[in-house]
Order: sequence, then C-alpha cells, then structure tokens
Amino acid sequence: DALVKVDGSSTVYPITEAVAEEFQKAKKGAVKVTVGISGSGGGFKKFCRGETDISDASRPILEKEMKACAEAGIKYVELPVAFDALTVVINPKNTWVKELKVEELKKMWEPGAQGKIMTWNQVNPAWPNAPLKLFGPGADSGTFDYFTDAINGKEKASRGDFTASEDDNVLVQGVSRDVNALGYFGMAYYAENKDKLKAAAIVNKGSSKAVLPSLETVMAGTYQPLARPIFIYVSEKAMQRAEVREFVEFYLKNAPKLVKEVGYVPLSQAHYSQALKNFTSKKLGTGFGGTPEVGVKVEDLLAREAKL
Amino acid sequence: MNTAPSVAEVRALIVKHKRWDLAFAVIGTLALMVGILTFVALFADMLIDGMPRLNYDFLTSFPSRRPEQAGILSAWVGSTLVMLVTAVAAVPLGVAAAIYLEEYAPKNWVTEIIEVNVTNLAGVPSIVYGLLALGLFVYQFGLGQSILAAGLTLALLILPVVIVATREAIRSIPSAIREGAYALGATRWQMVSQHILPYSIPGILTGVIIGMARAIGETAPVITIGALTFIAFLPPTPISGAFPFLSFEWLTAPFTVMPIQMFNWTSRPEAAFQANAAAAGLVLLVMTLSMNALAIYLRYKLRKNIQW
Amino acid sequence: MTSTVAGIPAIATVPPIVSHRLARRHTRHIKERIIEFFLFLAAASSVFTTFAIVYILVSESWVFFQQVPLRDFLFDTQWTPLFSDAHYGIMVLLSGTLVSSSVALLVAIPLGTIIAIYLSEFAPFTVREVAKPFLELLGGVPTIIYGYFALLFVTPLLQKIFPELPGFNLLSAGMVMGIMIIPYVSSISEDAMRAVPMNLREGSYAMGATRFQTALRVVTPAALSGIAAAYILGISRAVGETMILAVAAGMQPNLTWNPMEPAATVTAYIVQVALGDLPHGSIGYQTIFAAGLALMLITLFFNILGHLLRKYYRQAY
Amino acid sequence: MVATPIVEVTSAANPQQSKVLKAEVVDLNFHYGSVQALKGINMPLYEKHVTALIGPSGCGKSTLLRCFNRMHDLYPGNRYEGRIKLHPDDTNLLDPKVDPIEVRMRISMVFQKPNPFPKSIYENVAYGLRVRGVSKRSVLDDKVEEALSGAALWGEVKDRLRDLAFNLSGGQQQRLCIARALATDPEILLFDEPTSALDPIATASIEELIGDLKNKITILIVTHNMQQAARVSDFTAYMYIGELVEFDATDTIFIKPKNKQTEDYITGRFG
Amino acid sequence: MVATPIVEVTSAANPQQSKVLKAEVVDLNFHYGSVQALKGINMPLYEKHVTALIGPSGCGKSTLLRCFNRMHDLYPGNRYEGRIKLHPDDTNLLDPKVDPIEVRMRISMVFQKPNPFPKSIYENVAYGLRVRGVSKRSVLDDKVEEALSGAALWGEVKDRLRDLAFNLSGGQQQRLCIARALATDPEILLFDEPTSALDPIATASIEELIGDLKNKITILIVTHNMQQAARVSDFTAYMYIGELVEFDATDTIFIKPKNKQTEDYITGRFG
Ligand SMILES: Nc1ncnc2c1ncn2[C@@H]1O[C@H](COP(=O)(O)OP(=O)(O)OP(=O)(O)O)[C@@H](O)[C@H]1O
Ligand SMILES: Nc1ncnc2c1ncn2[C@@H]1O[C@H](COP(=O)(O)OP(=O)(O)OP(=O)(O)O)[C@@H](O)[C@H]1O
Ligand SMILES: [Mg+2]
Ligand SMILES: [Mg+2]
Repeated sequence: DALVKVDGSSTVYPITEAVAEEFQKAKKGAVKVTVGISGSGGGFKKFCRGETDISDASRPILEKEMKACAEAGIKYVELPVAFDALTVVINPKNTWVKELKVEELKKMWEPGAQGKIMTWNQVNPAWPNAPLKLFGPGADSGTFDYFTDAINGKEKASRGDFTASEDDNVLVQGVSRDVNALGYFGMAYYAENKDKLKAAAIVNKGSSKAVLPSLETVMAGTYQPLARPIFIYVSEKAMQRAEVREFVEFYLKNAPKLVKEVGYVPLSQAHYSQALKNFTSKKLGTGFGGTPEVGVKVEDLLAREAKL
Repeated sequence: MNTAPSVAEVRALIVKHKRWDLAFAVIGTLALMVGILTFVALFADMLIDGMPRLNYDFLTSFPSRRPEQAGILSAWVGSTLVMLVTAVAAVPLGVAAAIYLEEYAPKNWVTEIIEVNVTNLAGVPSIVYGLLALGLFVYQFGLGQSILAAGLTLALLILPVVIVATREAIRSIPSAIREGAYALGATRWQMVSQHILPYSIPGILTGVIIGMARAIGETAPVITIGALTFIAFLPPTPISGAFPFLSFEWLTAPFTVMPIQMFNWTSRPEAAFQANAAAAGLVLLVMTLSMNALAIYLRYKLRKNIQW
Repeated sequence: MTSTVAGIPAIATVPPIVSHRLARRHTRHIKERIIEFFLFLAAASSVFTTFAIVYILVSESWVFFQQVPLRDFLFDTQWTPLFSDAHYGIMVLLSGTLVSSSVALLVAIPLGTIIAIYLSEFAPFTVREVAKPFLELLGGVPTIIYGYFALLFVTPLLQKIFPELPGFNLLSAGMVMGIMIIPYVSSISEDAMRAVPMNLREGSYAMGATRFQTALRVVTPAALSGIAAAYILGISRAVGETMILAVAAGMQPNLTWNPMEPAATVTAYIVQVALGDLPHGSIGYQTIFAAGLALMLITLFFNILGHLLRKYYRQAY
Repeated sequence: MVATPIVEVTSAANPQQSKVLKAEVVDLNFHYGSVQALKGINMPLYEKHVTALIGPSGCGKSTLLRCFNRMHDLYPGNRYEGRIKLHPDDTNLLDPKVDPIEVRMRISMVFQKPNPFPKSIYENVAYGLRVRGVSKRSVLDDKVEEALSGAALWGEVKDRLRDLAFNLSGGQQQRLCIARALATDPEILLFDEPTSALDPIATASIEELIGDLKNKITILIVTHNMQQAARVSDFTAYMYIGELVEFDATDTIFIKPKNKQTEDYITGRFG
Repeated sequence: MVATPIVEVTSAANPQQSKVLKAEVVDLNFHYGSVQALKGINMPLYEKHVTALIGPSGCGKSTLLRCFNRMHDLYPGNRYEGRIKLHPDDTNLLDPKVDPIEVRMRISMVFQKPNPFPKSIYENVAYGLRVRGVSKRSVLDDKVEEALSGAALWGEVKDRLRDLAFNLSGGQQQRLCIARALATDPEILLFDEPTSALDPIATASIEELIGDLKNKITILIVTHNMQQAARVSDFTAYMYIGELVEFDATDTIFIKPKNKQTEDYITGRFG
C-alpha cells in the first residue's frame, strides 16, 4: 500500500490535513496519507528516527534535531508552505489602543516587565491606569519563540506572569472576557472571532505605518515583524517513493487555495514555484543553520545556501 | 441516683434529634443533586451544541477540513478497537494480580510493597504512561505506533482500578465458600477458578467499566505513542474471507481515537468545528454510557444468582 | 499403581487407593505451582511498571540534574525553564498542584462522603440503586468537557460572587475537578459503609440513637479504612488530572497558595511540553521528567502514609 | 397441635415476694414479609424479675425479644399485630405512633455477639448518654464508672478507659456492652443469648451480674441453654414454632411442666 | 487443674459389636499463632461409629475437628504438633509432607452454617466429583442421585436439580451440604454443629440421617447440645480449655462420668 506519513506541529496541521484530504480524493484512494499532531519537537523526533516521511514544523529545525537527523543519516528538504501571522488582540471594549509599536509591546512583554509593568499607563502614559492582563501561548510553542524573538529581540525572553494556553480558543475566551486584556496568537483565531476581539495594528518599523494583519498585508510583507513562515520537511529517503513526491508536488501546487481556505496566509506564487524547484532538485538541508531568526524574507530563505 | 429523664423530656429530646435527621436527609439529597445535575447540565449542553451535527454522515465520514463534511468514522472505529485491546489486556492481568494478592500472597513486606505500588500507580499522570509506553512498547518491544501499543498503554493506565475493584469483590466472598470448596478436596486453583472468579464477576465488571470509562477519554498518552489525527482509512477487518477467518493485522495498523478528534476540533478556530467537538463528545459519552449500561445490566443479572 | 498393572479397572464404588492418588499429586503440585507463578507475575507487573516509570524518569532526570543543581530545583521560587532566563523551582508547579488538588478534595471529600452516607444510611432502595450508577457516570465524562465547563460556566458564575476573580483560576478548575472525583469518593466509601456489619448499627439504634447519630458516630468510624482507601484514590485522581487545569487554570507558573489566582500544575506542564514544539532531548524538554519524578515521589509519600494509616485503623469484625 | 398459650402464672409457689407487672404482650403476631414468625403471643413481664425465653432454634425467641425495642423497624417488610403494653404508663410499644427511638431509650438490649463500637472503652459506655444529649464531663465520668462497676468491669479497665474497645477479650466486650446498656438507666433490659459466644468463666461472671441486676431492673433473656435458664431466671417461657407453649415460674417449668412437649424439650428428649 | 486425658475406652459395656480403630489423635498440640488452642490431645476414632465432641464454648472443639481435614492450613500462622494417624494405611494426616488436598479427599466436612455454592443443586453435589476429575455425565447423574438420597433430600429436590441451591430452606441447604460431602465417598465425615442453625424438624431429620450413615462411615461431630450428643453418638469426648478431659462410650459419659467436671457440665451445674 502506498502510504505517506506526516506528523508534527499542530499549527501546520490544518493545512496538511486539507492537502491530504484533497490528495487522497485526487488519487481516488490509491495513496493513503496520515497526519499526526505530536508537536514540532515530537514530529522531528520521529522524523529523525526515520519513522515519518514528512514533518510539519511551525519553526525551523533546530541544532539538536539536525544532529539527531545527521546521526541517523536522515537528509531532508526544507519547504516553507504558508505564513502564520501572529495577531495581537485586545478586547473590543478597549478604546485606548489605536496602534501598537514594537517598543510598546516590548515594554509589556520583556522579562524585566515581570511584576513591574502591571498597568496600561506604565506602558504608555496616555493609556488608563488599568491593570494589564496578558495572554499568550505556552513557552514550549514555536509561536512563543517567534514572538519573543521578534518583539524582545531574544528568543524565549519574556515575562512569565501571563496566562498561557496551548489551546488558542482558550486565549480567545480570556481576551474576550476582560477589557484590560491583551494577547497574541495565530490570525485564523482572530479571523473567526472578530465579533469578540479586536486586532491591534502594528507599526511597521520601516514605513512607520500602523498595519493591521490581513491576507494582503501579510502577503505584501508590510505586516512585520509578526508574520512568520511555517514549514514542512521532507525526508530524502522518502522522496525516492513516487507517492511522496507526488504528495509534495500536490501540496505546493494546491497550497495557494487550500492555505487560504483553512485561515492561513499563502506565500506568493513565485515562492511556491521556487520551493517546488528546490524540492525537485533535492536541495537538502535547512536555510537557518539550526537557529531561528525573525523577519527572513521567504525568497531569501529559498535562495539561501542550505545546511544539513 | 436515677437520672432517667421523664417520658416528656425524652420526647422533646427526640424531636430535637430528629431535626438533624431531616436536615441531613435534605443535605444528602442536595449533595446528590449537585452531582447528578452537573452531569445532566454537561450532557444537555453538549446535546444542544452537537445535536445538529449528529447524523449518519457524521458517523460514517472521515475527518475533513470542512466542518460540515468532517466525521468520526476512523475515530470511533479506532476507539472501539483500542478499547478491545485494553480490555483484553487489562482484565486478565488485573484480575490475576488481584487474585494473587487476595488468595495467594503471603502477608509479608513483598505483598505490602505490591499493594502500595498499585495505589501509587493510580496517581501517576497519564502522560507519564504515554512516555513509558513510547520507550517500552513502541521502541523496545517494536510494536510501533499501533492499536496494540495504544491498547496496552491504556491497559496499564487502568490496571490499578481493575485490581482494586477486583480485590474488593473477592473480599466480599464469605470464607465459608472457600472452606466449603477446600473441604471437598479442591486445590487452590480449582477453588479460585471455579468459585472465587465466577462469584466476583459483578464486582470485576464494575471496576472494568470505571477503568474503561477513563481510558476511552484519554488523549495525551495516546498521542505520545503516535496516534494520528487525520486518517482517512480503516484498519484491516478482523474477519477475513479465507482461512483462518480471523486476522490480527488490525493490531498493527495506524489509527486515531475519539478524544484526539475532539481535542483537535476544540482547538480549531472555526466555530463549526466546536459543534463537531460537542457532537463527538456526545458520541463518546454514549459509547461510555452503553459500556456502562451493558455492565450494569450484566452485573444485575449475575448478582441475582449470587447472594450471601 | 497396583490397579493399573494388570489392566484391571478399579471398581467404581471403591474410592481410588491412596498410592494412586499420590501419583496424581505430583503433577497437581507442579500445575498449581506454575499457576501461582503466573499470578505472581501478574501482581508483580505493577511493580515492574513502577520500576519502568522510575527508570525512565530517573535516567532522563539524570541529564537534567547534571545541569541544574538540586538546590535550585527544590528552593528556587520561579519556574521558567523554557525562558531565556531559566529558573527551575519545582515548588511553583507543586504549589499549583497542591492548591488545585486541595480545592478539588474540599469539594469531592465532603460531597462524596455526604452522598455515601446518604445513599448507604438514608436513601430508599430505589434511589440508591438508580443514583449510584448515574453518579459513577460523572467519572466517565471526557475531561476536556469539564475543562470548558469550568472556564465558560463555573468561572463566570463565581465571578458574580467574587468580581475580582480572574478568568483563569485554580478555584473553578479545582471545583469542577472535585465534582469529577465525587464518584471515586462516594462509590467506594458507600461500599465500605454498606460492609459495616448490621449488628453495629443495631447496637447503636438499640441505644436510642437516631439515623444521623448512628451514621455519624458508628457507621462512619467503623468504615474508616474503606473510606480512607476511597479518599486516597480520589487524591490520586486529583493529583494526576491534566486537561481541566490546562484549559481553565491559566497555565501560568505562579508560586501561590491562593486558589483565586491562575497557576500551572505539574501534570498540565508535562502534557504541554510533551506535545509542544520543543526539540526532544533539550534541557527544557528534560524538565518534564524531573517534574514527573518530583510528583511521583510526593504521591508515593502520601500513599505510604495512607497505607500505614489504614493499617493502623484496619479493624476486624 | 400446640397447646393453648398459658398466660397467667398459675404456680402458687412463686419464690419472689412481690409481683408487679412491668409489661404485657397481648395477642402479638409478627411477620417477616410473608413469613409469620410469631403467632398470638400472650405473656406478662414482671418488674425486677428475670424472665427467660427458651425453645428450639428458629422458634421465634429472638423475634419476640426484638419486638420489645422495635428492632424490626430497621428492616423493610416487617409487620407487627397486637400490643406490648408498658406499665405503668400503659403505652403500647408497637403503636406506629409511638416513636421507636423513644421505646429504645427506655428499653435497652444486649446482643448475642458482643458489638462494641469502634471507639474507646469510655466512649462506648458514654454513647447512650451522648445520644441523649449529655455532654457534661463530670456527669459522664460518674455514669461511666457507675455502669462499668455495675457490669463488673470497672476494676479490669479503669486504667485503660481510652483504649479501643476491640482490644478487650470477648467476655470483657460483652460486659462492656452490658455496661453500655446500663449507663442509660433502662426500665427493661433485653438479653439475646448473651453468653453463647463466651467461655465458661465469662459466662459465669455474666450470670452473676444478671443476678445482681434484677434487684434494679426488669430483665428478659433468650437462651438456648436450659441450664442457664434454670440458674438465672424467675420465670420461663417455652416457645415452639412461633407460639408460646408454656409460661410459668422457672421452678415449675423445670420440675413439673404442664405441657408434655415442654417436658420433652427440657429433658432433652426432643429438639 | 484438669484431669489427665483418658485415651483408652475403659467401659466394658460398649453397646457396639466391633471396634476397629479408624484414626488416632496422638499428643496433638495446636497453636493459632501464639495462642495454644489444643493441648496434648489423645483420642481414638472408631470405624463406623459416631464420636461426639462436647464442651463449653471456646474449648477447642471446632479447632480439633478442623485438624482432621487440615482446614487450618488455609490460614497463615497456624501450627500443628503431634500426629493424627489414619488407619489402615497409618498415614499421619498432619505430616507436612502429606498433601492436605489428599487428606480432604478422604475426609469430608459439613459446616455449622450451611454453605452451598451459588450454583445449581446438581452442580453443588457434583462438585466434589468434578474436583476429582469425573466428568462423565452418567457417572455424575448416578452419584448425585445416590448422595441426595443418602442425605434424605432426593424426594424433595429431584424435580428441581437445576434450581439454585440458595432457593432451598435452611434445613434443606444443610442436607445438601451433607449430600455434597457424601458424594465423594469419604472415609470420615466431620460435622461442626450441623444443626445449630436449624429448626427442630430439620434437626430431627439430620440426626436420623447421621444414625443411618454410621453404618457406612466414621463420623466425628461437634455439638453444643448435650441432648443431641446423647442421642446420636456412640462415643463422647468432653473438652475443656484446649484439653481432652474425658473420652468414653456415650452412655458411660452421660450416666456415670469419671470426672467431676464432666458431670457438672453435663448436668448443667456449670458452663
Ligand atoms: N429476617 C428474616 N426474614 C425472614 N424470616 C426470618 C428472618 N429472621 C428470622 N426469620 C425466621 O423466623 C423464625 C424465628 O426466628 P428467630 O431468629 O426468632 O429464632 P430463634 O428462636 O431466635 O432461634 P435461634 O435460637 O436459632 O436464635 C425462623 O423460622 C427464622 O427462619
Ligand atoms: N483464628 C483464631 N485465632 C486465634 N484464636 C482462635 C482462632 N479461632 C479460635 N481461636 C481460639 O481458640 C479457642 C478454641 O476455639 P474453637 O473455635 O475451637 O472453640 P469451640 O470449642 O468450637 O467453641 P464454640 O462452641 O463456641 O464453637 C478459643 O479460645 C478461640 O478464641
Ligand atoms: Mg435467636
Ligand atoms: Mg466451634
């Protein structure tokens, strides 16, 4: 039986699920695809043991995992498949926040803020003297890593006294019920809960314009620095199997439509073509070299020298 | 000295005391209602949210990115099969352990250690069982990410409950029955297999059901050992057309279970998926309920013949 | 032996002679021994499971403790192992576990015990037979449902009473957990109470005691060891519960003894990290084994304590 | 088949001086669900005398005894007919309007198997008083000592009143149960085969105790031991399959019973 | 304090024709943990005769009886010293090397409280045979009928063999337990107060049964009922606090016991 095994991040899951569903339909059941959600870390663990063909990842592969893969002789191609735009949300009754600067976010979220920055007016004197209630994903998540890196300048550098949840719907509940709340999570959750939440416009450092997250702004690259690419990693060994190759090609070709459908932001058509080229030419390795970074342009990434 | 109170005094005293009887009867009824009403509320809530989604298609469709097309076929089949393995593994093992502890074990420190051990295992977080099983069943024993591995993991999880319930059931068998059997020349095993075991079945059933109710709702350990989330095919059927008509291939098949489907849906942004989750919860509850009902009925039937 | 030598069948009414029986005894003995051995293996499997768990926890924690001094682990007041400024104070998670379990038990133990006494001593037969299995269903509701029940129903309700209560808190999670645990406490306690011999009750009633007096002063103390077993199972369940807390308690490592605050617990932390995006084998990932080990040692301590207590209180009738 | 129950004491040779009626069983029928266990019982109970109930196993001795303190009310399906009149106030013990708790506060019982509560010796004896709302320490202390002395147990336990009652021997436990019953100053004391689980020495001490108690209390005792009945009782009732066959002064019953069946039973020719 | 145990039957006036030794208790001590319950017991058991064990409660009657089928092996901490020799093959029943199961296959027991298994009447009686590996239907059928007839129960139950044994009355249940024991053709049958829970009619039928059985089997019976001992037994042993005070032909024991204490007990002056 032709079987393609995918596992990894729950953030990437909805996209892979959509692709798998369509692929199976297109193949009329001749190829089976399975998708799991054991997290980016759990996914890479299996991937580097050779148990899965493709790994979903909401962050680039890290040094430890590269080593594990190298030791097991697993080589891979890194393919960005979509953007996940982190959205900073506030309660709809919040009247004072019109836009947010990265510096303001940093003031709220940096490690030094813990126990000190407890009211809104401490961040910006124009804001009321109301308690500041923060919500965010757990420190184990790729989202958290990216956000801290982008805002505080250092990965995993964050204050710890905020309400965390792995389940973004829980965060939605939290922010929607508290006027003084501020939180961040993937754009899809904001898009589905526009009646309960308000997105904050983030001031783009380059243009100094406040930008709201949307399909257009993210694709145009103006919603920065909070838009991050998410990936799939394909094992070289698995690529030798026709069904895996077909699945990945199907993935990249149908991504523009399917990514949008499940609430994420697709890359540009050019990116997908480049990714497909990288894939067919077996451009092995990661463009990150084992350390995540913020604000990479996808075209740069795809063009980079890859490292195993 | 005679301090015996007069009849009138006694009557006054009784009236006073009986107030407590009445008060407690009220408090007891209220306490009972707290439990039962909570259950009813939970059930009603799920019913309201999930009822519209509960139809034949929901039960016979595979997962999908479109909430209205998504179903739980692979999940309920997976859950059923995993529960089958769990029951087949946990019941004999738990019952045997309980029999050893009640009927064979000498009263010494070894037995005491085993006893403490059993209660201690009841408090180990389920995810730790998952981690254990990943190392032991999946890798060490090479069972892979299969129904078999999942069933065995959950069996370990509920073992303490089965053991405790069985021990209680065995303890309630009067020693006169044991002595009667021994006095006729029965060996210990004859006594156990022909008397202790059949007479304690009702109690064992209770333990199994309580344990299975817990097992069927567990997610974390099952994900850890590699249950999938998207899987659009069923395991091979256990009954094959050719000799020997029974096939055990399904044991090694990839799978998903109900709670994983539910958790995935609850964490999705689209509101329609929340309805799916409620409907799945309802189905899960009905599965648990019917297991319970079956056991309560069996217990009732069997108990009629056994009274001391 | 003799009877079979010449192939003459033994006469049916005469019991088989002794030496004949002795011949069968040997195989019988071996068979019994083999069966006993297998039963022992089954019982020992629980010990084996524990050893396997301890082995995994200890061997993985080993790596952890080589990088984190035990002193920091035990006495640091912050738990931020995944942050750039990492602290490893397990007290933080243990306080969350302790507070949420305490709240749960403050709900489950009184309610469960009252229900047990009510069902065993007060309720009419039909109420008892119907209510008990119904109540037992509470233990079978998927815990994620309880989690959202706490978050979306109980917390808002509590906020009407305590307007200061944050949206995520240990209180509502603990209370709902308590309701989930009720059947563990009530069913097993009720069994224990029903097993109290009738003659003790008769003794009390014969003294002129009311139902309530009898239930409280005679039946309950007499069933104490069984009730203790029920409590211990309930406590174990509370300590090991995950999803309710992960959803409703806020997952915020917070060294607090105040149930009105959000906090993270050991189990919720373990699940979160085990299924998160962290690379396996990193020090951050390794923390879950150290946390699991700490929790296991604490429950072990309580279990041994409970075992000794029960041994002390166990009474034969 | 069985002779008409004889209710009046016909023996003139009654060894006791005064005979005041304490209670009176009148036309008592008792049913365990559909099983009738007592049939038309009529029997007097004299104040400050010991009355023994004898008869073969299953004849209804315990059933009759337990009617006196409404013990049957604890189980569903049991049904009384007839009356047990308690003098001097003429209450019908079996009247549904009479609270069984009130009855039990006036009439205490000691069971066949000692059934101490899982509490200290002191608390066991004080139990009846606590149930009656007594909580003053000095009153309790006095009463406990008095009751334990009355049950011939004070000397053996006075230094270990805080010990668990289970740590006493069987005979001591039974005397503890008697002390527990005595502490509440009952008007009638019921004994259901109080010595059948005891060794001869404990039995002797309890029989002696009953001899002392009858100066103060009315006693009704069930025994399967003819010798014991002969030793401790003033009156004896012989029962057979739910009926009262003969009631008379103990001496009369044992020396020249009116009824052939009674004689057969007592001499061991039957039962 | 207690007279030296008398082991030999001294009465010349033995009513039975032949006296063959079936078993012999020699210097038997028995300990429940640290409690010594039997002290230096010596006693014969004659084939096809009924021997009764009497004595006050707690004297060790049941304990001695249960040594005969090694019932004490079931509980930890119990200890035998001395021997019980089984004739004619001269096995020491108490020898640790002798398999207790073998002993129980040769010596059956009926308990004080009827303890039928929660199975059908048929399966209850057939159980002993099944344990012995008999599974042929016709053999079982024959044996079950034979045993039930032997226990005087066949007539009452022959049409309801598939019924649950619990649905029988107490007396029927006890006879069922006797049938269960009989079905295995035991060499010795032990009875521990078999009628103490029964009504007089059931008691009479079981006593009659014992009278019949002794033509085929050696019987040892414990009873707290002197009259019963007198009625059913050929030999009587009187025990007191773990010692055998007197053993003799029943007539001798009841008419002119050698020992003052025995006499006191039998005439009801004591215990
Ligand atoms: N709970 C009950 N339900 C039905 N019948 C009962 C119940 N208790 C006793 N009986 C029956 O009532 C009759 C009288 O029983 P009771 O216990 O009074 O006898 P007893 O004279 O005390 O006998 P013993 O000397 O054995 O104690 C017996 O036939 C018995 O089987
Ligand atoms: N399991 C036990 N552990 C310790 N002592 C015991 C045990 N069983 C019985 N005894 C003691 O051994 C002694 C003899 O008991 P046994 O049961 O043989 O008496 P019995 O003569 O059968 O009395 P009864 O007529 O009351 O049945 C008693 O003092 C009793 O307390
Ligand atoms: Mg009685
Ligand atoms: Mg006995």
